[in-house]
Amino acid sequence: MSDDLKIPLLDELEKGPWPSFVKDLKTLAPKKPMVRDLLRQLEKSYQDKRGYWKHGGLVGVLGYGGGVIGRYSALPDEFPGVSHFHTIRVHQPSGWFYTSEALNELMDIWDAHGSGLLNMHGSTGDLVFLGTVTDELEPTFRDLTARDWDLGGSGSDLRTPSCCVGPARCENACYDTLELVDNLAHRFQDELHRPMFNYKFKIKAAGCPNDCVAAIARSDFGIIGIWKDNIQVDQAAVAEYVDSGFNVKEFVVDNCPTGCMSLEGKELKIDDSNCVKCMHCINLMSKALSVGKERGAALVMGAKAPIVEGALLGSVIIPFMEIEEPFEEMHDLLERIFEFWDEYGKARERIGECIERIGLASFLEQIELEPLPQMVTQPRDNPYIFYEEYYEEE
Amino acid sequence: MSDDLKIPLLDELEKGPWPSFVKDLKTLAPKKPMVRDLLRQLEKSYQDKRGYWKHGGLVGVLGYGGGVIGRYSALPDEFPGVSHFHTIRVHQPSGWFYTSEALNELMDIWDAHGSGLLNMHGSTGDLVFLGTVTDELEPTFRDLTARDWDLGGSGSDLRTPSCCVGPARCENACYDTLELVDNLAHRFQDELHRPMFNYKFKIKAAGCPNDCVAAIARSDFGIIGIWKDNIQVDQAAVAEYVDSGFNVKEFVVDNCPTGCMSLEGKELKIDDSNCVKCMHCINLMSKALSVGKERGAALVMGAKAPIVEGALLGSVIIPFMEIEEPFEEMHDLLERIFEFWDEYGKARERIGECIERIGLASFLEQIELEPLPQMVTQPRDNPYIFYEEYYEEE
Amino acid sequence: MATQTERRTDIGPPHYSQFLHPIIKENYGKWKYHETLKPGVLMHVGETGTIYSVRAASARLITISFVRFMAGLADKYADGYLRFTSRNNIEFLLANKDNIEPLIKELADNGIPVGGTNNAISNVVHTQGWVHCHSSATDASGLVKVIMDDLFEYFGSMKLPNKLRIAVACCLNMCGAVHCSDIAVLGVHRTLPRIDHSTLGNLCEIPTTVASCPNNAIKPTTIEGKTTVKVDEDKCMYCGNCYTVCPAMPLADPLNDGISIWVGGKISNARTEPMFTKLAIPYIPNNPPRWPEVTSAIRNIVEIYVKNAKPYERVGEWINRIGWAKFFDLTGIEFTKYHIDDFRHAGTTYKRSVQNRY
Amino acid sequence: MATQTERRTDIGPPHYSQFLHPIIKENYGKWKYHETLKPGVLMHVGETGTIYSVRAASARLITISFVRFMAGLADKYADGYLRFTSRNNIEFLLANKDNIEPLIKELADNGIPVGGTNNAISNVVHTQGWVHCHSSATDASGLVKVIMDDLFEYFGSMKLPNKLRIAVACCLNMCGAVHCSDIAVLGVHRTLPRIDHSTLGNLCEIPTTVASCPNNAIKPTTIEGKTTVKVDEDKCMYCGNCYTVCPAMPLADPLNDGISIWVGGKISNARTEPMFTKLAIPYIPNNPPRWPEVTSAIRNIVEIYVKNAKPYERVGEWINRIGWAKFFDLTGIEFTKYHIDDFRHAGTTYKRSVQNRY
Ligand code: SRM
Ligand code: SRM
Ligand code: SRM
Ligand code: SRM
Ligand code: SF4
Ligand code: SF4
Ligand code: SF4
Ligand code: SF4
Ligand code: SF4
Ligand code: SF4
Ligand code: SF4
Ligand code: SF4
Repeated sequence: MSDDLKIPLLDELEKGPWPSFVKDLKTLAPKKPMVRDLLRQLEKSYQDKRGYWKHGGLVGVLGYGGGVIGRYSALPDEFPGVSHFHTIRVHQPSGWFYTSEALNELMDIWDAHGSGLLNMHGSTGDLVFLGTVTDELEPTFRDLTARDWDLGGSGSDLRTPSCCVGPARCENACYDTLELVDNLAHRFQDELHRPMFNYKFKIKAAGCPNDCVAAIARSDFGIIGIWKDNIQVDQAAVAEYVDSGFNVKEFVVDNCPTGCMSLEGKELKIDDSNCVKCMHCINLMSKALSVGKERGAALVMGAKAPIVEGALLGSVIIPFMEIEEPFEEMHDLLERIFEFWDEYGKARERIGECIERIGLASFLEQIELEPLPQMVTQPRDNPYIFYEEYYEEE
Repeated sequence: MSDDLKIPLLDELEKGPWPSFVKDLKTLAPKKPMVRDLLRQLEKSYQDKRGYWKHGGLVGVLGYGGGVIGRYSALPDEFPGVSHFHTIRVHQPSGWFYTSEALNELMDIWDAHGSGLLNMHGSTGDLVFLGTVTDELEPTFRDLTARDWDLGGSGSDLRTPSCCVGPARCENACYDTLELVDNLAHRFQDELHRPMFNYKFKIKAAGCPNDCVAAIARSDFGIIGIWKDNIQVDQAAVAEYVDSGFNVKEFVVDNCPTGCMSLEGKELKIDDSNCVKCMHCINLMSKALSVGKERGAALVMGAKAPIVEGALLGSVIIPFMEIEEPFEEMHDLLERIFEFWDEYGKARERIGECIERIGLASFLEQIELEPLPQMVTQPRDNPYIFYEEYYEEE
Repeated sequence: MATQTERRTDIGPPHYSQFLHPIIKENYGKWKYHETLKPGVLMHVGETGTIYSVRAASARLITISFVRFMAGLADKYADGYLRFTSRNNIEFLLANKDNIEPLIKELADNGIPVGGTNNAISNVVHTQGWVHCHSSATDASGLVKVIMDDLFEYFGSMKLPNKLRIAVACCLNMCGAVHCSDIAVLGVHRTLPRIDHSTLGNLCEIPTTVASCPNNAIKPTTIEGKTTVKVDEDKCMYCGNCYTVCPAMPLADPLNDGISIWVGGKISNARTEPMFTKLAIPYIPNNPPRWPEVTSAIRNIVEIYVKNAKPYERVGEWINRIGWAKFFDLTGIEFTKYHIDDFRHAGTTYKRSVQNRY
Repeated sequence: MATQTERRTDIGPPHYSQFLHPIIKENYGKWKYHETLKPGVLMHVGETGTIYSVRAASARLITISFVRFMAGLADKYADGYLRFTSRNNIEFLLANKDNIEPLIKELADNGIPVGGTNNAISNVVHTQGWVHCHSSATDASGLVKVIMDDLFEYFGSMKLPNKLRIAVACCLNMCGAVHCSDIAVLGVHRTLPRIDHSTLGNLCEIPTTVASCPNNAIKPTTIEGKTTVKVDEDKCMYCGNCYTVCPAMPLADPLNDGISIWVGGKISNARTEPMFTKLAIPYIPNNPPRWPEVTSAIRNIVEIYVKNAKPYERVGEWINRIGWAKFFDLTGIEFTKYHIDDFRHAGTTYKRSVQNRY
């Protein structure tokens, strides 16, 4: 069987020191005709410099509108193994933590029902099972749920939220990213599985402004940890950094964006009223500096890739919010946002585009938030003001 | 006569230390009914909190389309002195230089034909004669031209170009602002007097990046002096600044936007390859530092006030150009620009708006200039590229 | 009488060279450096001579008497040479240093201050206002007078962190340099154009009128058989551009016209790049003749700037350093929904990072 | 067999806590600091214990065999605990420091490198490409492989000025984090959608299709009696959004599809605010299997960055400091009209000051 797997171009990708997906896939090819034909079709793509997939179709599991991406080969006769090659998005656990036991169980399920190929993980965060046929969708789902796994999002629904490792393994975490994301995923199950939004809605939670999960760039609703009070400084540890020969002045102080730090001898002074919580100093001096004690998160909304109106970064809608169980304030806020979107959004318009179209100030009004200078880089510079209050003749 | 000039509100503007236009105008009121009625109508405006001028009408001198702004009182019966109150824009000399003799002559002309009120100068730069009647336009023009004065621009024409004091009294001038502007005014007389553009077109010439004539903010075509080589440093003079107690480090070095300077003892080092010619250091140390020797100008286009598409600052279309008599390169460039505008512009669309609509790259192509990275703050960040070259099947 | 054939046209302005002081002619393009001898007095040293400039204020809206008086002073102290600056001050060009003080004294005796150099508030760039323009939402000359009366101390001294440029414009056309000033005063209309349906069809071209609106608020319509236009209330932001092209759409409204205050613009490339002015106070009612709410609002901003800025920081540079939140905090100005941009590029002003002060 | 009533739905993901190593559970939210012991090895010190993370690379497109092998290693060295990172690396969570080297060795023996921490190039965020997506203009997994083969030395070392994040996306949908990466590789179509007029009317909703175009290039039309659409050649910039909503408008074109390279984006708020990635190279033809022009273009940028940037400067921070002109100069990349933005907010990227280097 495998000796007729002639993929000379792909073979080139077995070379070199970086892990080779071709090598890995080839190990599975003898057992899995799907994998074999995937490699063969891919080889053809490499030859012809084009993909050979048809535009996805609507497939799924009963009662869910999301979680499965239909995929069919454009050349089913040539590559029957991939005539159906659907994707199942499995909702990963917060922080992408697993035990070997859990992984082995998952692999057993996927071995039984699919190609045995997968992405760990997809860009949104899901555990992506790549390649199965329509008939196997429901059985796979059954086995997954039996083991406490559920599907993630796809289509115009709440997408699988994801978060950074946060308090599980990071001293910078300003709130519990893992618990929040787990909570939101469970609180909004309906929105996750049954597309009823105008378009996709992504949530990402980062524990601090380092934003290790790209919340400000890749989520419609981003929660980014932050603190309000002063950076905690252990001056003895600062002195150790200085003594160790680490150039605190050049590397730390001089790189502070607001210039609010100074090194006096071996003592580090911070004018916290001017600190913009950029994290740089804390990053470089993990042992001496840590985030403040009054912790919470900034909420940013509207990030997305370019299609349609151009890429957007998230923009601040709440500069600081306490993030505490049972996260009711967050639930309420999200509900107000979904309501707003339902009323004002257009089909296939991301919420960031909708906010830009409606205007941030109107959006804030609709979801009942106060305008604050922290939400803008600068006040308007054009005089086109929609005055709403005026005097009337008595 | 003047005892019936009851203007209690305006009288309040005689108080205070700043020169009072009311005081000044009152001296003329007894002689000039136009001034008297102007004050009376203005008093009414102050009472009622609104202006009393009609929308301007089309008046002018023979063969000219610009230079005069028609103005009529909305209350001609109440204020007959200002029933006509047109403005004549007189083209100022480069740099607003005068002799007392020239001024007195001008005042005599204005005394003979108008209200005797004027602005020195209008925001665009003209000597603005405020207030005369239609019948006096031609006689005023005759007397002006007899004394070598001509009208400035108004309407959709080339507006009166203006320039900073430049080489006439400033050590920073990188080219001859006065001569250039005088030359352009004469070269483009037709464009100046006979509106045939889509909209107004303003030229302003500043001798260096201090831009004392606001070229980057208030001209469709701005010429801003700049140099290419190194700042000229007189180290002995630097040392004198240091010795004088002037804090060169704090005030000069630390304010350099690129951090390309350093003070070593009393010696000032400049990494000119990183200097962005901001002028700050030269401004503060006039005796020690001066602009380089390879001088010319950067050309910026498109500045304007907000109406219609929002305010614009000028943007660089040529980072560096030598500005030498007979200024032919500049003439050619302006002609290409006028041609472009004629073809691509819309009525009442400023050229800056037109460039934004067409795209800077297309504009450059049309007027035959090379795209350069100095023309942008950054390359595009969106992937919506209009690829023009592609391969065709052989 | 001049006949048609004698009529001179297209002669352009007189060549400036005939108006230049001989010292200036000689040192044209050969200046070495300058010094500010005292507020309002500059000394420019050239290769072969020195010229002293004495900068005197002017109301800009002036009379032939005023100009003749100034010309007289020029004759007396400056060999007859003077110039005007880009901010409407008058500069006497003196060869003789000893003439400086007598000139200043005679100016002072006639109520004309000298100053505006270096770290001062110079003259206010401004516009026509109720004095000559049909568009105005406020007066300009009066505002300048009361503002400079109030800030007078800063014209004749040089105690600010840097130059502070004030501009006034009486409507959104912004004939003053309002969009790039340290502090700007802008007259604003705040209610819909009052359409004169009876004359509009005759006076105005409908397509031009419709096209004039930056926000597409104007639509053609027919009222009582007459072709006219209507304005969409929700889309109009009172800019007045329709009125500029169509006299039948005036915006003046004594009750609601007034003033907005803007801050933090600059033109020079010194240190930072040129910047637009940003909204500080959306609306203050017109209160002539002395607009006390306006002058005190400006003084408040100036004083807080003086107190908090570092040497050589312009207003906008200072605000950028401390952050806008702090600016609103220090000045006590309220931040409102009006401050959040909602025009074309509004999104580019949204805060797209979590770098903030608390 | 499960009956309908037993069917479980809406259970959401399993709670993460069951997958946490006991040391992590105890120190949850109580970490004090971390150190990077060597490339790929982190030590996090908590109040009551220390956990060691060993970060191993992964192709992301993997098989059940690979995962099982990794699970086996976790059992052997990490009490069965592991996690995946936001950039698709695998982190083994070790209680026992002594297990670090044996684990690294066994990984190495199986061709799996350890690294990606601190000032390294970590794994490449990427997408499906020809492996699974209908939209792709290039492959993703192959590109990642050849790029990381080429830059391998920077994964296992920490000799860069700062982190350097690379992303690959196979079309303008940018499922990878292409819009905010230090270096990004983006698959591009460059020719018009090839409309299948015979099926379009059946397959696609015309209004949705028309509305999908960011540049209003699509208009409804009728061809040979069939309702379909036409595309305005001058307005189409090959984004592919029409194809996303309408299968009858494919863009794939083997001759002209290819790759663009982007630089200078970042996500973190460290020092500077997050930034978008900017265009460096508009087009490189697809040249599978090893895309040599792409790898050498990236290596060129990386090497020049390494040589010129100051410690802790990200790519975009470095370019902002030296200026874009210098970037093009140093890298020898040609600046073309394509680099000048012409979309919505293009004007905001025009250089509106004369501050420039020469
Ligand atoms: C699988 C995945 C790429 C991957 O290899 O990881 C993916 C794959 C697809 N994405 Fe995506 N997107 C994936 C993460 C993203 C991300 C990144 C993220 O979520 O952080 C983005 C950019 C961020 C954003 O949301 O803007 C992204 C932006 C898009 C877009 C553009 C949306 C926009 O508003 O600009 C589309 C087009 C669309 O929605 O119709 C799209 C559409 C698609 C489709 C469904 C193709 C289509 O045109 O319908 C792709 C299916 C490929 C397939 O057959 O497997 N995908 N997509 C990612 C989801 C896996 C997961 O669930 O974990
Ligand atoms: C007289 C002057 C104000 C002054 O007090 O100095 C002035 C007065 C008028 N300007 Fe202006 N503009 C004057 C300099 C400016 C400037 C400043 C400059 O040139 O540096 C600007 C802003 C810069 C610019 O060009 O964008 C300016 C931007 C406008 C605009 C808005 C144009 C735009 O594209 O945004 C209009 C409206 C229009 O053109 O229809 C306008 C229109 C007007 C009109 C003609 C009113 C109108 O709606 O038709 C005003 C006539 C008033 C009158 O009756 O006297 N004026 N106008 C200035 C000309 C004097 C001179 O020739 O020296
Ligand atoms: C006379 C005048 C030019 C003219 O042709 O009329 C002029 C003359 C000088 N300017 Fe200016 N500037 C003049 C308007 C301007 C303007 C335009 C404006 O205000 O509308 C600007 C741009 C303002 C802005 O950025 O908003 C301007 C920005 C500067 C700067 C930059 C200041 C800064 O740090 O941002 C300098 C440098 C300095 O002062 O050290 C400067 C420096 C100078 C020097 C020192 C140049 C020299 O070496 O002679 C001159 C005396 C300065 C002084 O007043 O302190 N000049 N200068 C203008 C006087 C206006 C007035 O009456 O007050
Ligand atoms: C494990 C992971 C989070 C997770 O939940 O998976 C993580 C973990 C840490 N990040 Fe991160 N970051 C992780 C993705 C990111 C991302 C997201 C991305 O790359 O897509 C970013 C934003 C990147 C950007 O700005 O474009 C990110 C920007 C940072 C930064 C800011 C660096 C900077 O100066 O701009 C730091 C600070 C530092 O490294 O000193 C940081 C620091 C850290 C620390 C030191 C935090 C800590 O104290 O534990 C962790 C080890 C860092 C390391 O790898 O050197 N982490 N980190 C992610 C590892 C990805 C990988 O496999 O390489
Ligand atoms: S975002 Fe902050 S809290 Fe989360 S892993 Fe990164 S550094 Fe830690
Ligand atoms: S967190 Fe950033 S802004 Fe704050 S002190 Fe540290 S380096 Fe400066
Ligand atoms: S712009 Fe430059 S050259 Fe002109 S007056 Fe100002 S400082 Fe002098
Ligand atoms: S001109 Fe500006 S950028 Fe150049 S050295 Fe002087 S302060 Fe620095
Ligand atoms: S700003 Fe407006 S009101 Fe004032 S002069 Fe200009 S056009 Fe007239
Ligand atoms: S005032 Fe401005 S916004 Fe209102 S209708 Fe007229 S042009 Fe349009
Ligand atoms: S980037 Fe484009 S081609 Fe690649 S997976 Fe996403 S939608 Fe498909
Ligand atoms: S490829 Fe993009 S720009 Fe071209 S027609 Fe389709 S949607 Fe419009």
